[in-house]
Amino acid sequence: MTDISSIRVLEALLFASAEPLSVKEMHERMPAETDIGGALLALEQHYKERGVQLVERDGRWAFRTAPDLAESLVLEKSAERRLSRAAMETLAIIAYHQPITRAEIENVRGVATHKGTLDALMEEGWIKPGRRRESPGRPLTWVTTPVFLDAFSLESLSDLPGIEDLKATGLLDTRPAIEAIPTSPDLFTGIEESEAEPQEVEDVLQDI
Amino acid sequence: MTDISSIRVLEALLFASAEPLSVKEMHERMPAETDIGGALLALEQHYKERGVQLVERDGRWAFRTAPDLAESLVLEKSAERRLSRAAMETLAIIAYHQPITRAEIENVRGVATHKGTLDALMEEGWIKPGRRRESPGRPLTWVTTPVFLDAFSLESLSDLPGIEDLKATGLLDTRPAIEAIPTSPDLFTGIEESEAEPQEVEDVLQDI
Amino acid sequence: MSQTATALAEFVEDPPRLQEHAADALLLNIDGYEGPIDVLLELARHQKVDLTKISILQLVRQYLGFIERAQALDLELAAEYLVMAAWLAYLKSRLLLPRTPEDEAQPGAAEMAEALQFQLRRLEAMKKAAQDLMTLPRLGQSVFARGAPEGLSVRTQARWTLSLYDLLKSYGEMQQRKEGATYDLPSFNLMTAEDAVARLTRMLGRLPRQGLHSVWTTLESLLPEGIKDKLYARSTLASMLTAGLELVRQGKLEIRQDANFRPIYIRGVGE
Repeated sequence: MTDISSIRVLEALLFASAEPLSVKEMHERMPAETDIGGALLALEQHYKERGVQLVERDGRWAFRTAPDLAESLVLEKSAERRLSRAAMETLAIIAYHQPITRAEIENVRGVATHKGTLDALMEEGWIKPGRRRESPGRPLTWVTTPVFLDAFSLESLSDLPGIEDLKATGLLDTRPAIEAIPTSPDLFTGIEESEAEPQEVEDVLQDI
Repeated sequence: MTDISSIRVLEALLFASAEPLSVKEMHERMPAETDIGGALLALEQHYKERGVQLVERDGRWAFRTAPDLAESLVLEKSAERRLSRAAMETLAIIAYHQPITRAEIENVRGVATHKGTLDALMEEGWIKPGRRRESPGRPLTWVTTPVFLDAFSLESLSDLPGIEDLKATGLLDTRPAIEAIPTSPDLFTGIEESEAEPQEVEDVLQDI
Repeated sequence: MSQTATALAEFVEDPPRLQEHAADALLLNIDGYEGPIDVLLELARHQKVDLTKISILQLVRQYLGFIERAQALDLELAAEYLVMAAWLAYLKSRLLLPRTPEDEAQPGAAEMAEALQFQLRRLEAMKKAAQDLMTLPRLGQSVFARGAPEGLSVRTQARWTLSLYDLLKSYGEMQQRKEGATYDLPSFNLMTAEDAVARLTRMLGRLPRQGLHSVWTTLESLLPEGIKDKLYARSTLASMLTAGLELVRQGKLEIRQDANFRPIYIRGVGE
């Protein structure tokens, strides 16, 4: 008989069992007159559209979460991590020199690029492959994406400051030595000046 | 929103989880706008008459087989450790009086507590040390855990059998019952001394 | 309280027999009891009345009978049983004897009896609570959790953090590094010190020599003429001076400047 009570017991049994149950095992655990097949059918029907389903695998039955919900059972947690120097430099080179091939990136950095570096940047959505370069080997080029511009609040690539701007903002230390000593005239400035005013040569000589 | 899709996801989450889930944990895994409370209610209602039920344990939710099926379920029962009468009484005293110090437990029972008693209860995961009492000696108190509630199918501590009556009749008072005979030592002085041995507390804590 | 207790005691049919029976039953089982209060509670149950209506006096008599019996049988009882017996004997005397003025400061017998009764009731309540707990549907015994939970997993995804500042600084530093790596000192067209020494040595023979009527020649007049490169022109003066000083050191030349910024004169040293 497939009364509600045997359906309930079977439901509890299948829920609590550590292993999928065969019909034989269910028979052993239920009153002899139970219509296991009917109860299974009723349960299968009942759970058809639910978040949990009754499934058969190799003649054994078990409750499983619905396959379409697999993603919902995984909690995505994002951990903030700092980008490696290699990745940072690679991204910067691509940003400033795009489209640029991997070989060219390596040329600029002077070291080989790990595959993982480009992968990480691509996963983050900052770079993507561009067109192939029409040169021997047709190498792939790399370009930045709109996500990259968005991530760094840049309107367009032309908003990237030039190297001279970077120097001016003090982001870069200027070379030490001659230029760095304030109050002393620049060696090269002197030349330019003397070129502009020829008579100064005389003055200079007289100064000695 | 309590649409069928969020109910399905919640159903799958609760089925898949090895431990009861708090509403906070459910929120983490569901879209921000989900009405968890509504979905829980819908699920609880849906499973009310079934072989598996949605139950609340100390603010956490889990599916459990229906208690009325206990007799019909032929299942591998987890090895039940026979608790001594002392352990059972101690557990009851902690459950009904918590937070309670060991000295107070002994006062209720009129006898010293074996170290092994608290150990056994802690090993089951049913009790844990609570805050220290801000009284001379800053004695440790004991409280029950969410595992205890789950183990005894209790939704919350207020569901402890007869707790309302006990409160009403003042029997949950931890006051020492027997006053000392004037000029003679406290009836339980000897017991309290053995209890006060500090290393025992350390042992218990190390066993956690 | 004590009056009620005494009154109730009167109704007990055969106290000595019950007492004996209870005492021996307890003694047989003494290991099964959790101390004197537990035994008292067991004795109280023999009165078959609500604990709130228990005859404390009767209870005391029964307990003292139990202790006597144990001693008669030469049974060793834990000290706490004897302490309890002493306390109960004291309570009994207080319950039976009229209250004397010096008792005023001490707790009344009724209060002591009430306290004992409270402890018995509380212990009984907890024993019942323990039993009630054990009748609850137990997880893993009569209620079951899911046997094969899939489990909830956490997938941690790294979010790379990078500020525009980091990016620009990184690019700038790299450019700087690159410049540094390929930086060559610019080669300037200068008269070297060697050239100047050679030139001056060559000209040394034509120089006026040291002597009474000797003349000094300006260093400037010895510089190459018609130089268009200003930097080279400036370097010739510096190098020729250096060369002059070198020849002075070798004792081949004399050098003189009358004051700062005045012309520099040289002449050969005669042999």
